[in-house]
Amino acid sequence: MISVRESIRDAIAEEMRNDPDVFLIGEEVAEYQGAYKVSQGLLEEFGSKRVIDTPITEAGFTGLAVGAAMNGLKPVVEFMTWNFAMQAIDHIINSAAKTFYMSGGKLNIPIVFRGPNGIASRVAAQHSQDFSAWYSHVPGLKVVAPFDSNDAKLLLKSSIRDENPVVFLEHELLYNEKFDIDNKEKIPNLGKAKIIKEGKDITIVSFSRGLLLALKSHEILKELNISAEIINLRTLKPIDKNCIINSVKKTGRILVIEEGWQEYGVGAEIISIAVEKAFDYLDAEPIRISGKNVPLPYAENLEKAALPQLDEVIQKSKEICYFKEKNQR
Amino acid sequence: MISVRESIRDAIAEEMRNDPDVFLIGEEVAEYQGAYKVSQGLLEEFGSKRVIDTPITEAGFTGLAVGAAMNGLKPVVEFMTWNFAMQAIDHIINSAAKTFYMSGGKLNIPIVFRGPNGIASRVAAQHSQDFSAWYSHVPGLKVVAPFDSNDAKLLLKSSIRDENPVVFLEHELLYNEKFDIDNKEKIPNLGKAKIIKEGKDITIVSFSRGLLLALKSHEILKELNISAEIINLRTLKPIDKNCIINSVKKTGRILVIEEGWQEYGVGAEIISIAVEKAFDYLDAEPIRISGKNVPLPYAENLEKAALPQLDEVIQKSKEICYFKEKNQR
Amino acid sequence: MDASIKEHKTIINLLGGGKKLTARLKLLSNENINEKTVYSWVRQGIPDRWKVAVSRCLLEDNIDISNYKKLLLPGLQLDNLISANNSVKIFSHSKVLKSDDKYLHNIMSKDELIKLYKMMLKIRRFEEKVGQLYSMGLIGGFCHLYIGQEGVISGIEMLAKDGDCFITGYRCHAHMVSRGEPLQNIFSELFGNEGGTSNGKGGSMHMFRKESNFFGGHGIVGAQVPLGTGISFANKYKNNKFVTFTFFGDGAVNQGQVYEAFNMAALWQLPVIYIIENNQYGMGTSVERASAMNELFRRGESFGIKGYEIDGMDPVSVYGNLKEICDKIREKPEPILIEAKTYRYRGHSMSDPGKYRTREEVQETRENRDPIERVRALLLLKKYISEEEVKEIDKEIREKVSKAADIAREMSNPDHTELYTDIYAGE
Amino acid sequence: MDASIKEHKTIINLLGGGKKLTARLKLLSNENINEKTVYSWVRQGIPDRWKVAVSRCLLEDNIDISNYKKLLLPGLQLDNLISANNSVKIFSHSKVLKSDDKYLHNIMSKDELIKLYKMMLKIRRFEEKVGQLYSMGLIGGFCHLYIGQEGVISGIEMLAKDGDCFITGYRCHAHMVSRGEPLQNIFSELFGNEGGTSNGKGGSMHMFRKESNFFGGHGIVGAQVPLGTGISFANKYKNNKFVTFTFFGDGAVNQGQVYEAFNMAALWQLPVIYIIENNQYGMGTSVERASAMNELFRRGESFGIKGYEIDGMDPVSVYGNLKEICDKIREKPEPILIEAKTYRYRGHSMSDPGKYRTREEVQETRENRDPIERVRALLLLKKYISEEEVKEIDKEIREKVSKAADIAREMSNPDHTELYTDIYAGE
Ligand SMILES: Cc1ncc(C[n+]2csc(CCOP(=O)(O)OP(=O)(O)O)c2C)c(N)n1
Ligand SMILES: Cc1ncc(C[n+]2csc(CCOP(=O)(O)OP(=O)(O)O)c2C)c(N)n1
Ligand SMILES: [Mg+2]
Ligand SMILES: [Mg+2]
Repeated sequence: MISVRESIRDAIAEEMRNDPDVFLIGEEVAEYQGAYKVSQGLLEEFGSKRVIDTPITEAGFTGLAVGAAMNGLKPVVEFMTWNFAMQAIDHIINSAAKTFYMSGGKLNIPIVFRGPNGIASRVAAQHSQDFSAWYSHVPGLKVVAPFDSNDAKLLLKSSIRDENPVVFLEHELLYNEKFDIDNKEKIPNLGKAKIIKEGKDITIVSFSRGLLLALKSHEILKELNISAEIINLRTLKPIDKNCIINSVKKTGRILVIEEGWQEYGVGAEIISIAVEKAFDYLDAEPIRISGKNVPLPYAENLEKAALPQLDEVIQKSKEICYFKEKNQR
Repeated sequence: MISVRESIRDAIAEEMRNDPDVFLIGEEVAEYQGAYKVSQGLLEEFGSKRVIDTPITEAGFTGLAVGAAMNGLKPVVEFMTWNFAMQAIDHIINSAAKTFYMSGGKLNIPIVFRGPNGIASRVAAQHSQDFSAWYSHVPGLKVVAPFDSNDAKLLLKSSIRDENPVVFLEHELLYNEKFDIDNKEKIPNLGKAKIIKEGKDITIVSFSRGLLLALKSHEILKELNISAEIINLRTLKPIDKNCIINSVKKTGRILVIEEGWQEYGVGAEIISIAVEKAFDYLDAEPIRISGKNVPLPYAENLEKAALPQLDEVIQKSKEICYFKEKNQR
Repeated sequence: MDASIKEHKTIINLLGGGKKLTARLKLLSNENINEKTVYSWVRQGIPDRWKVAVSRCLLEDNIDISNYKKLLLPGLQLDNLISANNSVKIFSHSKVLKSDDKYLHNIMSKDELIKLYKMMLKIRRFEEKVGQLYSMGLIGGFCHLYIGQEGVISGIEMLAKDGDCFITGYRCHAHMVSRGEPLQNIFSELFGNEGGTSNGKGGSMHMFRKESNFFGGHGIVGAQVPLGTGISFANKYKNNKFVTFTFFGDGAVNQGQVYEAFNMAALWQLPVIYIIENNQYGMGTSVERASAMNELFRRGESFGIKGYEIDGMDPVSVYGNLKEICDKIREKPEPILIEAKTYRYRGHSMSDPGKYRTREEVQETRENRDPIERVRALLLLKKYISEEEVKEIDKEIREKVSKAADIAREMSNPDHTELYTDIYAGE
Repeated sequence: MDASIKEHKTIINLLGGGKKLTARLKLLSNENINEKTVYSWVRQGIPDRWKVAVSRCLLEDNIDISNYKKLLLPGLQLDNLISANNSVKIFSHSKVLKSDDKYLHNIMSKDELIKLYKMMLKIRRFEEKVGQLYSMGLIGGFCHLYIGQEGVISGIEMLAKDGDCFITGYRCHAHMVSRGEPLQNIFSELFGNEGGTSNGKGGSMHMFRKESNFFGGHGIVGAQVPLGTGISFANKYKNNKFVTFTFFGDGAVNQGQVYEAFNMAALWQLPVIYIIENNQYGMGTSVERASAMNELFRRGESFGIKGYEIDGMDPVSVYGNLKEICDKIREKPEPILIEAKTYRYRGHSMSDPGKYRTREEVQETRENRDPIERVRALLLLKKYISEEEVKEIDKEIREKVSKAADIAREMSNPDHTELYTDIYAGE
């Protein structure tokens, strides 16, 4: 068992050992060992030429890293959190995501942007935004949202090797979670989802920390005799449509769990894919269980209530599954 | 008949006459009369204290305008295009949208951010992004996407009077279009859609320039004996769920037209609303006709192909409507 | 030939000889200097009157002046030549508190000094209590204490006029206290309880007190700088005489939006005072590792903004120097940049282990430069208060702080319906 | 008492009298000046040697020095006192082309001068053709011509070494031409045809030539500055000696990210040359209306970057001055800021009516400062070429340009499948 935090570090370290053009840049990544200690030990191993502390200038160091990628390096850019990447979003979108296309395939940008995304603990609205839907909207970007240590390690290695700009959305509240690494899994291409629990009554799709809730729900639903299939999306862009569609064709139901805001969120895309391509297989309305459409509040009780709730998942799952039973009988 | 360009100018002028705290700020809005000539004549009428040319510093002047709104003014911020607002997006989201909530209702930000959004003509990827889905994702913001001159005039007046930050998404390719102003319509509250063609076979939902295509489709479908109901969303956030749901309950079909990228776009939300709340009324799978998931290309033929096509709308409408006929007979 | 004349000869040669130099000096000075005169310098040395101009020629040719120190006049050392004069260091009038420092002695009245002292102490005790409650797990999230920096806000608070505006970053408890927010409400906010200044929705980093023009409390490093500039823009628009104090850190000073704001403030002559609270670290990064040019008060030069360095550990100096500046600005608006040298005793936030500096460094500052100690010493020296009164004041403040915390702790969390209020105004 | 002594007396009083002034001067100069000496100045006037120091005291006290001009030494005018010396104006060696300007005459060989001339002419004729084709409706979107500014890129191109890197904004045709892209491909791109430099996907604003290290062609004002800084970062990382030329405009110079880049470049001593092409306008806004401090070469001062102003209308001066600077940087990397004063003859883009300036202003520059005319005059003066050859060169270039345009025009639009290629690399 290894923590998500350590597997991210290990992925970076291994790729840095493999390829001298890979370097890590960001605020407090070197001497401080990372604001969340993700880069622990990297400065010591690779030195200050390749593990670089920046001033607090997100737009500047992001643009600088994109420029370095244009000129042959492979930067791993750490945002202390993705909230601060809004300062730099123009470079992520306009300088990184669009350049390969705008140059007619002449100039690709091999770069990884990474850091914790979404809520943390009690840090309030400005520090808690989930950017999954925004980045996944943009062609030219790949967007990865790892769940466990295995995802973190393999998908990050894959992201660093990718020839395109990759947005790698970590989750602070998963950093301490420990999971086994699947040593048999090869480094996957980005764009494939993974069924982590097979089931036949309902498809529950989620990603990142939403999967903790999905897995808990799986247990409880099992006791209610509802067999849930759990999909770990892994990559939000490109999104693995087939995996979703095939599962829905099997179960006839879909429920999406996401921590971000529901309106115009990730769930909307997943549901749209399901209804567009598997409409005739659906036995009940699709369900989104999401973060509430409010700026995240600080107070403990409100913060908790702003997140997707286990109760909601169970309640809605029951509703749409018993609806099926009722109809079938 | 009056052009959309002029009705925006008129709305600003009228509100500036009404309220001395309203002012216009942005790049080239004063002496140059607006990069797209929207602010024609305003400097002459209101003087340089209230019509203010800024340096090219989007983050700076947006933050400045938000600060001015905190301290009692009502800024109208023009972005030369919304593409450049990415430089300033942190202030729109973190400083404007979240402050009322974070202050527990103490500090509201009455401000309008406006300018042309989405494609223009042959200006390529960096200058053609449609930000509708991004801004609509964020609670605390209102997002308006006017179609005709009437929308532009009334909704902009309403936006300027609103006590909240409003993102007002204009469309350069509509500026020259002329429409009648409905003098009977009162200044509406933000958040209401408008059925601009009644119909019974299929609901076509769109906004902004997508409605040109929707209206064209309406004509052609009519000849095919398909009666399309056209919804002009007007406001993307808050979104008028009831209007969509009621229409779908009536027609049993929904097709969304949007110029922006399809994946994680506006259409996904609209379809999700429809299937969540009117699942049992739907007779066919919902359809999205959208901009293609590519950075917008420059070449004339490619640019055209990247947009939603009339053919696609007609083809898909026929498919899902004949499916209905077939089923009914 | 004496050494300096020899040096001067070399210099004249380096600059292309007497003829060329004459032409250059004419251009530079707009004076009609004679070629023969310049030739004579080879024998007689360059007169003082012309040394500045000659130095500039060397500089223009990228010749290293440090080799020719004898050329420099007093007041025009090497540093000045390569530094700007747009910005001026104001040395603290009381870096070392001496009994004969008349300026310090007389600038504030007894009442003012006592008020200042109490304000700083209130902030200190408040923050200490917050630290304690945080450690007990009663406060969540990020929590940044102001301990050590009290002199900056307090010195400024003493000169602020009704209507003046304030804005800062996430290290904002002290500003709430100094602006007059009841302690209990701040504690409530920190507990995430109802009655909190944002009804529990904002927490430590997002506090506001609109009724006394404190505009927050902002979590995004640097964002408050354009915001503060906009607040001052509104004041100028409304044609009042209020000044806006915009606080930010030595880390924030590298954010680009700061310079966008500087440029507009200078272009439009806005009545804003930018105060860099240089506490030497942005999180774990020292100023030297973050800033190429770390005389931060000079960061406005490229935009035509005057800058001053002040000793932020000396609230009386903060008060005196800024008062003068503010009075001018009220009459004739213009932006001013202040670098207040200060220090934070605690970690960046409550979760910072602080390994990037030594215990000694902190201890040294605490012992020799503490702003509260400094004012206490002055009060005692001037016999404005007695040792006894000092103790009384401390006790009184401690009690007030404790009581406020206790009451706030008894409050409950906000009602669950609060989740959906305050998203939109006017509804 | 003569006037200047009287003035000096006033000054000494303003500065708090002889005693206080003595103390201040000691501090300022580190010299042990005697109180009596200072007192004597009241009668005898302040000696030249001490005038700088006294000026600084006035400045520190915010006393308006313009009232005391007699205090100033040659080379230390008012302007210098309130300006920095970190940055130096390099006056064009040939602002007015004179036959006795030896520097200009000898800095470039005959071949070099001819090459330079042809390069500028090629750019000019290319851009003229583009303007023409745009007016015919054959080119779409935004189209920004470089006419008038040719001296900047061409002067630099002449000194660039293989491996040096270039990046600029949307006004990028000239850079494509100078970097050696076949004209036909650039035309194809402008037509949106296959064979275009981006296969028709980028258009006028987004052109790249990776094989000669031209990294675009960027539409977002200012974005190229951190990008160029990153390109130079990679060069330093790879330990080569290449310099990166990063071009941006007088409008872009106010974007915050420029200063974020400056700070990092200075902090990490990156081999990057920032070139502000100051063509006096950012779209319709003149420098004075956009920039509080419009000596743009000084915009690096606050970040410790040396700045130089050069005459961008004089490509020989551009070449000569930058060559020296580059040679130094290759050995010892550091960022340098160049302000090239230049001018665009055409509107901001093809759709700009240009009402913000007079016809005369444009005409004046065209007639008196045109970079191509300037070099042509020099070539003729030095008899490097004859009037006849001038005409021949022009004819030859015109033909090349026409032919390239004609061929490109015959190409067709990209295949419709191109819509979905080049979104992701490696697929
Ligand atoms: C845009 C942005 N980037 C990064 C952070 C994370 N962060 C919070 S405080 C801080 C250090 C700021 O240092 P300084 O400006 O010196 O202020 P101080 O904490 O010393 O008062 C950082 C990097 C942030 N909140 N916002
Ligand atoms: C971030 C951003 N804001 C605004 C624009 C629109 N715009 C394009 S060019 C320009 C003027 C730039 O002027 P300058 O930097 O002086 O360059 P020049 O055009 O004179 O070469 C503006 C405002 C843009 N492209 N990007
Ligand atoms: Mg600091
Ligand atoms: Mg310009």
